Amino acid sequence: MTGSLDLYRAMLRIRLVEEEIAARYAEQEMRCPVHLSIGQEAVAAGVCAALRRDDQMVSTHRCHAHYLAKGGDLKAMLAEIYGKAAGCCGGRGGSMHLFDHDAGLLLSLPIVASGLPIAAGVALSFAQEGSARVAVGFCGDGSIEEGVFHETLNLAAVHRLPVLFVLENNLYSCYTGLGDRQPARPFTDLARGYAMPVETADGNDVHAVRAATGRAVGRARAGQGPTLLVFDTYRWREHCGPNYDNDAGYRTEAEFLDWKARCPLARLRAELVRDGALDEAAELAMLNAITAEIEEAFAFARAAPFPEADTVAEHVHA
Amino acid sequence: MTGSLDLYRAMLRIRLVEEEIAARYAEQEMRCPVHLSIGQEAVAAGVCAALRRDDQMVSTHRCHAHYLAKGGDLKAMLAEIYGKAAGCCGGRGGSMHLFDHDAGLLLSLPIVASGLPIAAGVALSFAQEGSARVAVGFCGDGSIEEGVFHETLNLAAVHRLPVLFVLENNLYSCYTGLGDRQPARPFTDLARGYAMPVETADGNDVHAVRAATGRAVGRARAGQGPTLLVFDTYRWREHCGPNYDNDAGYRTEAEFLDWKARCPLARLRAELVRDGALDEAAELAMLNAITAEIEEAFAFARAAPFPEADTVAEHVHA
Amino acid sequence: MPEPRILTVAEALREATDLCMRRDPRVFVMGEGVADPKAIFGTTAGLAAAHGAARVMETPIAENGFTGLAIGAAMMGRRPLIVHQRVDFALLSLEQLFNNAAKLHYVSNGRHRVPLVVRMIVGRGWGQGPAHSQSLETLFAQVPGLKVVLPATAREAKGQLIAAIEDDNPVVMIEHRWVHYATGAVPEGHYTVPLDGPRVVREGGDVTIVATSYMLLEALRAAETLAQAGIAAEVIDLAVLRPFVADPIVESVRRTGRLLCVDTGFRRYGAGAEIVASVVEQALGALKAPPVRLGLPEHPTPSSRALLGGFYPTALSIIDAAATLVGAGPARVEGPRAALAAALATVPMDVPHPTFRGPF
Amino acid sequence: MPEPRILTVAEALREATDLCMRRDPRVFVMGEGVADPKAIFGTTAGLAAAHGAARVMETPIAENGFTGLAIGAAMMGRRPLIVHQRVDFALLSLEQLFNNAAKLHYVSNGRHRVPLVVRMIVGRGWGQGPAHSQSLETLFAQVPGLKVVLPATAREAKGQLIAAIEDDNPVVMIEHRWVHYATGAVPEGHYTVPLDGPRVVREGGDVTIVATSYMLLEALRAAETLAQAGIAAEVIDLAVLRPFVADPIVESVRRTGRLLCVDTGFRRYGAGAEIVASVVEQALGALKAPPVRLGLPEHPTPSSRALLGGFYPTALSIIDAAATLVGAGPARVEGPRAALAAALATVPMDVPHPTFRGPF
Ligand SMILES: Cc1ncc(C[n+]2csc(CCOP(=O)(O)OP(=O)(O)O)c2C)c(N)n1
Ligand SMILES: Cc1ncc(C[n+]2csc(CCOP(=O)(O)OP(=O)(O)O)c2C)c(N)n1
Ligand SMILES: [Mg+2]
Ligand SMILES: [Mg+2]
Repeated sequence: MTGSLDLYRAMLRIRLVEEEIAARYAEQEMRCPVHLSIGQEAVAAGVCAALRRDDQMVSTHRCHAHYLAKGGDLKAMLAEIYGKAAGCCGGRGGSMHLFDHDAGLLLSLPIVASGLPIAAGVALSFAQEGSARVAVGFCGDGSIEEGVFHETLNLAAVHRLPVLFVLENNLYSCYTGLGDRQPARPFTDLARGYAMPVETADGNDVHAVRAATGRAVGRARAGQGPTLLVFDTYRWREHCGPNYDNDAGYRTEAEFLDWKARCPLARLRAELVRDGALDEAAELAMLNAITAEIEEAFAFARAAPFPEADTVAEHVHA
Repeated sequence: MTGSLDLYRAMLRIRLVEEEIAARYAEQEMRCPVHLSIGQEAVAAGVCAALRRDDQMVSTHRCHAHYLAKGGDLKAMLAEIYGKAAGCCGGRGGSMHLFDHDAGLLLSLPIVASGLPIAAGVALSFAQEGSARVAVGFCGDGSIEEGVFHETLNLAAVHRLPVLFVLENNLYSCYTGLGDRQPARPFTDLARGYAMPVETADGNDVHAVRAATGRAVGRARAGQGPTLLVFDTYRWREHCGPNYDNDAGYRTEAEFLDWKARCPLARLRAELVRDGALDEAAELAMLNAITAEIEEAFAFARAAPFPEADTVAEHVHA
Repeated sequence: MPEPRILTVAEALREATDLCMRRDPRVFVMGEGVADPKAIFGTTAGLAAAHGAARVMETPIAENGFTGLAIGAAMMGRRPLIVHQRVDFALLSLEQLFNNAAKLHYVSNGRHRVPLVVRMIVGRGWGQGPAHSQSLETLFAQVPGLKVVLPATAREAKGQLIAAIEDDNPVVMIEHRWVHYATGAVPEGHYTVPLDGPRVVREGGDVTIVATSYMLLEALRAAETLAQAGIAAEVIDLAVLRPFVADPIVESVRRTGRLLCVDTGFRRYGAGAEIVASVVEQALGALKAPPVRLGLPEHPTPSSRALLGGFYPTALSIIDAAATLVGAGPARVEGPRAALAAALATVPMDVPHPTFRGPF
Repeated sequence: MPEPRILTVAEALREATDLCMRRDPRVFVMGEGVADPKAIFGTTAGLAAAHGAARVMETPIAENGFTGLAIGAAMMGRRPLIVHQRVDFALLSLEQLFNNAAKLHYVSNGRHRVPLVVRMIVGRGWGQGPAHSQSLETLFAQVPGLKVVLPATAREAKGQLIAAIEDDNPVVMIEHRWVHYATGAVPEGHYTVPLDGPRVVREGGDVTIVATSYMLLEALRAAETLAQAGIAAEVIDLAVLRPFVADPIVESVRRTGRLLCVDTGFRRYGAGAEIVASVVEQALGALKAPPVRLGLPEHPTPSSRALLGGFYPTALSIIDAAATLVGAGPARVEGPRAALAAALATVPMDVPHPTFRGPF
């Protein structure tokens, strides 16, 4: 059972990896789109803390945090973003296709909501095998506008599949706010159309996220079917790329600062310090360990060889 | 304002047209699939009684009743089913493509739920033109399983379009019952996901259908946006074709008899007789008038010429 | 030796599915109506009773959703077979099929596999109309990562479906509704017909006729009549549109010098275009006359039979095209052609003709 | 006479849209991001400010839904222009596009009209990957009732989009992302470039090169270099894949005797196949050598630039194919080819090359 310190380490690791990607992106060696998760770390860490390694998740274009929180290999992730042969996709997918099947991040897909029925299908395979594993499908607030989100919830509900749909609401789809895309109503009402249990929590409170996920996982393992989980959070940087874009005109600096003040890491850190679970020395040690790992991983990814050009036509068919 | 007698006439006309199609289908002169509406007449008659002629409806594969109730031309309908040049589609569409734009039945489509976003688009055109007309999209209980149903409700809700979504729940999609396709929950819960007003009524009670539709039309004309209407009813005959199929194994004779006992026509007739609005003579006159019209229309459709073979490549492009 | 077992293609497909489900517990069937009384034109008849509802899953009307569901299950090692009652409905599932099923093995550098079979049926006849009659085989055939097969005869249909279910790749099987009626001798038990390219069905030296699906049956009927007129047509069943293999066709055209392609779908941008282009690239010099393509014209399918007279290629139009191609005057084919025309005229054109049901 | 006005294709498309919106109040724009700060790669920049949110409608992420919405509005006489930021996303809307938009005029016997424009963009470069880079033009081109146009140069792009918006039929415009950067002289004001077939862009007697979209720019660059080597290439912009018109191509091949097709999408089942088939049907005798087709190979688009070296046809591969086709030894093109190769090598291959931006 993951302790608060482990949760903090997981979130800090995600934050530092993403910030290093942002810092190095201008070098133009990571030549693919990157959708950073900075600000949304608590959802990834909290959800994964409630899962077993052999549970399988399907993620989206914004998959870095999910991949890392589930235990995905950091070197394989960075090598992929650098387009190298050692990348998890051998350089064929880039940042939006991260996966580490062994760690339980089965798949990430760049098409909005496209991974949701696949997550339900993974759950179907668990049900058919009589295993107690659960599947998780991540989606953003934009994903629920795609018809396939609804087809999937209905399919999962009618077949009582062991799958969790994790709705990460960060208020925007690219540069368009919720109000321009959906009527105002609680997201929890979406679940009623499928007679599906729903859990909702502050997406920046990792404990709340873990607890809500734990309840859903319990139901799924007990054969009680799917759950919709709704977590409100916020993307700090631009939709795609390393920069801040509060000046772009679609959202305000004030809104950003308001959410930044509710930083999921700062929140847990304060608690750890208050409880004496984290002192300066321990924090420094943690920071150094993570930084060392990240530096080593970047060094590996940058030095790693590119795939051989003549392998490009391989693996079209199994 | 349509009176009860007119409502009864409208339903009786639909019933008799459908029964005549069923009776003559074995002649193999109507060489296209037919999805009869016998048993569901009250929804069509009640909805259309609350509409103006210039309101526009989009229907489904089961479109006969909607077409007739909205005032579609009977001869053009039968000629279409007979594959004749005088058909509303010139013989190009058959029974699933009925339309009569002037009467306000803009379109029928054979693909489940495919007409719903089109109905919303018609409403969008009304909104853009600042007209007070409303659009209606019909759908069955199977249609709500298609993602586009949900995409459309969300689009209509966020843009507050003057459109009614009429959900005709007859418990089955072809030969598959609701329980095999959806979790148990009130259909009205579907509307909550879109913060959309919902009206529900006994689909075999034409007054209730009309009243519910009237409320929704009122909101739409007043610029208050879309409504989901849910009407429970029952298809008496086989999904596609002229016969009864209670012996096919997917539903019971008892269930059918139970619904037959709640025949929407018998119900209104009893009321009319009780209120002295319909005596034997009047009923006989009504019956004769409708029968005469139907016989004339069938005679017309049977005698009408087929389209010229060499016109087949016309109208690919406008 | 025992009487050969004559089955329809529909029965052969049912038998293939049942056999694979018995051999491999990972195989399951999913779709709208797979367990209903009509059982997908009989092709899934009895499977729910034999294998249970969990392995013959009715689905909601959600083509895109259940396609994704099948992909997820397949990635985890299950072997789903999904069915669409019309190709027209499958259009709703192309995002899953093209972006995911077709690409996951490639983008995962070979780690993921999607052993998925997607059956879809081409409607024809009885006033089907424009949105219940599309074939669209080159739409699927152009996507790398998919395999695309169009069965035409019973023995092959069974073997091709078994091969598809046992294949580790996503396989799209496009079945023409009228092919379901075709009969032929079908071996008992397990065998496969590999999904590896065209197959010479009838040998001849005068003209090479390449056809798929129902048009193969029309072509075979035409070849018989042509033979009576002394014209020897070699008939090739393209069968597998992806992976595309031209060699047997090129080789045949090198001998005949004449190529006639008959598409089940549209002529424009059809499989015939790829066949002609591939042949001229490799055997331009062998062509004694310009290749000819038949296929559907450039408009939707009207419902009324009065408008369909010239819509579908027929044995007669194939005969005429082949005769012209070999430079035979109308006189030469006139007799046998007239006899065939008379036989065909006995049945309305919007139902399948008994003499096209084989046995093949 | 005044300096010609040089615009990018993106600016030309923006100008065309703005102009049509000013001329016709029924025209409106709808899609994901049409009113956001990125404004569909600038092609809708400023339109929301100029015409209001009601005419430049942001939509939910619901490609199938808003396509149906546009069809309904178009049937009622409005003139919607919808945009997909990638062709890959448009796959979700094919049921609406193929079954409804393309067929409603036909099935209503000419009574319904669907004056709809669907813009979609082909991604390339910067590691786009397999599901953000598909072109799939023949997927759309095979459906009767649609018109399909692929702009390549600025003047034509503006005129083609105006023609599309004023057309009473559904028109699919497939825009290559790198074509957006191409510049050219663009007339002020209203004019149309009819959607009626290919256009000879450069005259030459040795070989006919037919290309579309970004490949036209590569072909033109190749033709320049070929000219330096004394090889006169006639370059034809296919531009409109549906309705398909072969005549100018056939006519050109009658003169050159040699045909080279360069597809922006897949080579297999690509537009080149239809072109080659149509040419041999009409002008087999004129061919001095087997036609050659270039296009994308039969695998998905990998993300890493290390794997993309041979994926896309380039001016260099076009030069090599053309030289071989006209029987010119490597020696003859060597010099100019080397110079071009050197120029190209100065820029990474996953970003568009400045010398391919025109002005054309
Ligand atoms: C089907 C489809 N449509 C559009 C896009 C373009 N797109 C990429 S990410 C994105 C935003 C999705 O928003 P959300 O689901 O809220 O995820 P977030 O980016 O906020 O994490 C869009 C529209 C896409 N990838 N797929
Ligand atoms: C996209 C699509 N999938 C499947 C079908 C086949 N189909 C025709 S009618 C029908 C049943 C629809 O049920 P419902 O919406 O309840 O309408 P009802 O027939 O009961 O009136 C189905 C599945 C279709 N026409 N379109
Ligand atoms: Mg979001
Ligand atoms: Mg129903």
